[in-house]
Amino acid sequence: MAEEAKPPVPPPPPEGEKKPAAEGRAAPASAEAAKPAAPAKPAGPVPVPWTSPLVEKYKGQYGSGLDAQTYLGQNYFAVDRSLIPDILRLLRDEEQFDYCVDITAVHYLQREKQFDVVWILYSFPRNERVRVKTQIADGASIPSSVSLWATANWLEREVYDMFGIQFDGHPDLKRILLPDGWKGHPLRKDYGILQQDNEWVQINLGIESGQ
Amino acid sequence: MNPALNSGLNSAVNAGMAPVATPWFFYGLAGLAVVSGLLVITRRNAVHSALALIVTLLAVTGLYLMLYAPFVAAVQIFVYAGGIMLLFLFVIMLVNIERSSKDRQFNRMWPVGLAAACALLALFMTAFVKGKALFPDRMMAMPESSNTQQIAGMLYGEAGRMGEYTFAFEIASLLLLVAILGAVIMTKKKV
Amino acid sequence: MPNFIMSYLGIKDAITPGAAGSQFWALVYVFIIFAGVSVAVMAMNWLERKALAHFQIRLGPMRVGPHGLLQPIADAIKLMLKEDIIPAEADQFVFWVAPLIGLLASFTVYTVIPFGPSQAVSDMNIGILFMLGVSSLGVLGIVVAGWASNSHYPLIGALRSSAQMVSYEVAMGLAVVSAILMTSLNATGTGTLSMIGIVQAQQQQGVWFIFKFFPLGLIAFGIFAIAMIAETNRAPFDMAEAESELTAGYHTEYSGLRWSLFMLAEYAAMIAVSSIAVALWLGGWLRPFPNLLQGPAWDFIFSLFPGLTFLGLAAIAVVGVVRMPSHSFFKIQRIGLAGFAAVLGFIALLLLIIAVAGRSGDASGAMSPAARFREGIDYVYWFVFKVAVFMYLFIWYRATWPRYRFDQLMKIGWKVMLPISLVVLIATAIVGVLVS
Amino acid sequence: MNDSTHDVSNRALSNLDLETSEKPYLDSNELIINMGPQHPATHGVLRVILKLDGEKVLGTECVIGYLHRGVEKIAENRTYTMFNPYVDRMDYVAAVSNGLGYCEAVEKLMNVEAPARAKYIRVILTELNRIASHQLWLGTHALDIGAMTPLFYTFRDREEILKIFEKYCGARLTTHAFRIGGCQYETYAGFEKEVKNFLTFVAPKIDEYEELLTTNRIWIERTKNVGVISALDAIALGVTGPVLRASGVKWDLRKAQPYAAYSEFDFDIPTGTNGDTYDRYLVRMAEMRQSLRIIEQAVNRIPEGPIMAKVPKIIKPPVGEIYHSIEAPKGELGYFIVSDGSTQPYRLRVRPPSFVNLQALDTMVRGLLVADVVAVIGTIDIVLGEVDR
Repeated sequence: MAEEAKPPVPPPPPEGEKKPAAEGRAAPASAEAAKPAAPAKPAGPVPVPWTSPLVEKYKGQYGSGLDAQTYLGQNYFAVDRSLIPDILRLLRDEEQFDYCVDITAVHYLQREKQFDVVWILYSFPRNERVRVKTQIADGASIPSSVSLWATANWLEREVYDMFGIQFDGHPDLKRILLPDGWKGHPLRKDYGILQQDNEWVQINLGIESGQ
Repeated sequence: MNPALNSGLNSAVNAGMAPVATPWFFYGLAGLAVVSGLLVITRRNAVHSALALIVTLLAVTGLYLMLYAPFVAAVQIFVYAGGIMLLFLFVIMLVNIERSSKDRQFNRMWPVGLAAACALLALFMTAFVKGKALFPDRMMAMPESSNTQQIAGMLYGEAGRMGEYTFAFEIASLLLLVAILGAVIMTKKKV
Repeated sequence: MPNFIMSYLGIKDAITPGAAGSQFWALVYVFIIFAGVSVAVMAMNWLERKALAHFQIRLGPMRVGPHGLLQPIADAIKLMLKEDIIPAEADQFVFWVAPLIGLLASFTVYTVIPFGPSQAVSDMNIGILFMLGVSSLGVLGIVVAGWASNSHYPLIGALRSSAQMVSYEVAMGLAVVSAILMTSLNATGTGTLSMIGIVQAQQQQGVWFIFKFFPLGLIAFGIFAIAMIAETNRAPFDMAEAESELTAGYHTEYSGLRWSLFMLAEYAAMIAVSSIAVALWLGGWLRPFPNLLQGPAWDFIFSLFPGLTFLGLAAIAVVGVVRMPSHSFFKIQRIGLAGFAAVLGFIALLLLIIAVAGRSGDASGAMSPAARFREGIDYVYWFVFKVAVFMYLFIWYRATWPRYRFDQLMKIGWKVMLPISLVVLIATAIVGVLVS
Repeated sequence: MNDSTHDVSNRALSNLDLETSEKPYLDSNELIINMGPQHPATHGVLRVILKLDGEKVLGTECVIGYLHRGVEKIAENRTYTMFNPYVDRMDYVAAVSNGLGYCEAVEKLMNVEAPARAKYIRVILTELNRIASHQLWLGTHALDIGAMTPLFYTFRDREEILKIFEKYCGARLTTHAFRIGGCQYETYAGFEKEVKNFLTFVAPKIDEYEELLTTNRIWIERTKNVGVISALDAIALGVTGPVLRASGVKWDLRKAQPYAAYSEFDFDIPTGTNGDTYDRYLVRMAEMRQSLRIIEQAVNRIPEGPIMAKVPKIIKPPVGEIYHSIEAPKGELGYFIVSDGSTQPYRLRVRPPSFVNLQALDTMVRGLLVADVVAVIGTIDIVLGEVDR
């Protein structure tokens, strides 16, 4: 299960002629380079492998289930779904990533595993950010991290509300921004921007047209 | 409320006019007291009963004023209408009215109560009709001075003399204190 | 002409219509006071909005009439015409009757408020008890209103206000008792509960009770002054209607005329408790320093005050006329304000003429009818003036302070004010015994 | 689209099914009371369901979403440039900060950097906006606690800031002051002078607010030890901004991970010790003064030069993703942008500080009274436009 290796970096395609230094703030020179991009092929920095003792440690521990990259100076782990609880717990307990900045998701309609779930973590002692990403299929669930960071409660509820991703072990997983009876998850790519739950509007708001 | 009822006899006499406590006021107030008293026991809604009880008390207050007993009247307003009834309301408001209003209102003791009420009425009538003849020495004299001061004299004494009821008064206040402490202990989990 | 009329005008010796036993004239007095209080409430309404606005760098009402002078009237008309909504789930009868209870309670106390030695409906010998007792009935209106609305916020507001009023009445009562105790410091050793008697006691002893046994009188007065704010549910003790917590507290569900009755009752109650404070501690109708600055000359100087006050108000109105922009839009407003200034100026002139005509002439003590009439006006003026100061303080408090929390309010009432007032009462008694 | 106002009255109250301990000797009923969405003290359309024992709060549940406009969905259907004004509508009280965060995030994604002068202008406007936001917070917070006068004072002084905004970019509230790559507008003539005048004008005004409140006994009693949140709780709940700093965590993104030109200025991070409402009040007051310091330095040292970096007319960031966050007046405002190389963001996630901070409400108000709920909602300083987006 964990051995199912995946292509490490889902979104950025590998073509790109420039490799800026791993340091985040790009020099003006690279800005110059980025600018005249023709519509056809956007030039830009590509992710480079992230090397640090932390990465070494976890690489050794988890091997191919885990991939560490740096893009524009921002580090992230692409992690196999099954490793998520371990990695998050280790990051919090051993690496002092004590602050969960955000939990969100990205929907890729064409992919087999449709969703990227992203945790953005920050460590007060290290003054360092890291992102943890994993891919899950539509309808699959993912362990909740409320027990690790209390803040995950509402953040996960919002992800559930907007994408329909289930979080196992969440104390109160229900919609947060949309009303309870709403059908559909609006931030999915197959949910049109003009689309509405007309039935809900008609029943609850008494608006005949449903808009 | 007619202010003229509140006059003290002295000043009225000074002014050379008769007091205005006419029988009409008496009948009005008495009737009000009786009607609202009946409402107290017949209303199903407890809050309505409490409000009717307040009206009763206020009517009785008016009667006290007519008897030149302003102090008693004020205490009646203060203690009963203002204080006790407020606490009554306080409790009643938090009780489930819907349920209590469905409860059976008269218990089976009502014949006894009716008998007691009739007996009381008979007593009052007797006292009213034959009172002067029965107790000639207790015939009420019109108070010379303000009865507020008389009450003070009875309760606390005057001119170095202990009052007639000082001891009873103090004992009663002690009893009340005990009652308050008991209430606190009963309601509070940890004192 | 009946004696008490003449006495009201100051022509005959002091006697109130209640004491004289005239129902008709007592009723006339009641109507005069009712009308006067209603007008005072309207004026207070305007003044509160205006003063509050100026505290808060705003202008307040400016549109209806010059400087919004007609705003209260416009409001009154609006409130009377507004739909009187009774919630479907409310207890109709109780909901209907609740504002009346409050209004009745706060207006009944005016029967014993002494605007002067004879300028009162009645001089009850238990006046102060009557006032406190009846004004405590006002809370019934609030409690019942909160319950009858059948809604959560009003119910909480009602519970809060009743708990608050009950607990502050205790400290208030004790402070009042310590003032009453001071009335007994005379030759006979007998005090009085009559409002007029209390003021007369201050006159005889030659000191306002606020300064008596300094600082005991002052502390008792302070306690009363705090408790009376809590009694009337005003900021910073306006828990019962704290709009940021309970939307509007007990009158959340009320609207239109019925709501305005609550407001009327509240303001009337404010004036009433201020009157108690004035009568008990601030010498009631007595002018400042009645025993130090005696003599016809001082009498004359102080008798100019009513006229001068109105003259000052007229001057403010004139300044307003002058400063109004010279645009045709403001023509009517300017005329209106000028007319208002003229009325004020006329009243001022009248009062000044009375003051001059009613000069107490010789030292023989015999007073002309004009002098007595002038004296009556002075009494009422000084009483109303002192009450007005309290009214201003009420506004000032509201503009300055945040709101207390409910438990803090209770803590202050029971743990601070009650012990202090008890100590003051006992100390007053001891000092009184030692002095006499 | 009018999908923003929903009636959510049929929400389950599962969050409130708390343990009801052992039955007391005299049992009393618990009261479920609904605060909002139309309530004077919920700062918009927040709905808080309170479970009360008398007036004591046993638990709360926030019902939000009444102002949900689907900002993130809109972003996916607009170009980067077109979306720029939308961010102003989230935290409309601090629109400039929103714009700064968005522009910087996109710039970072495109790997360009705004010129120095633009950065200084950004800092000046953002800090002015921080003061305006805090002033609005102070006024409404004080009003909630019953002090109505500070509201008018703060609005009077906030007006001066809005005037500067209006002169700079034509808008007072939703300013849209910045563009991707810098600023669109050069400062108007007399900008520096007006900002300096404002600094001398507002410093004594802040003293004036403090005079009304800081030593006021009632204010202290209402705010001290009310809504306490410990540093550990605050971190676990992801609370940021003044609320976190008042709990004693000296953390400010302007210092920790400087953006714009903040690394060039000298300023302190005010912190509290108790994490109560009073500390949060003091922290925000001190922050206003620190903002004045920053503005003063920035306006004195503002460099000459271009105000716009070289960015193409059509903004097309390369494929990739970025998270960038700034210290908004309410806390960490982050933008997580995923680009697929087209002119529209593939996914744009806003990390709203108000939303996350609001989550701490329940922790803060348990065991307090209803009146404190009002005080605590005020002290968290939420803007529902940002909570619901």
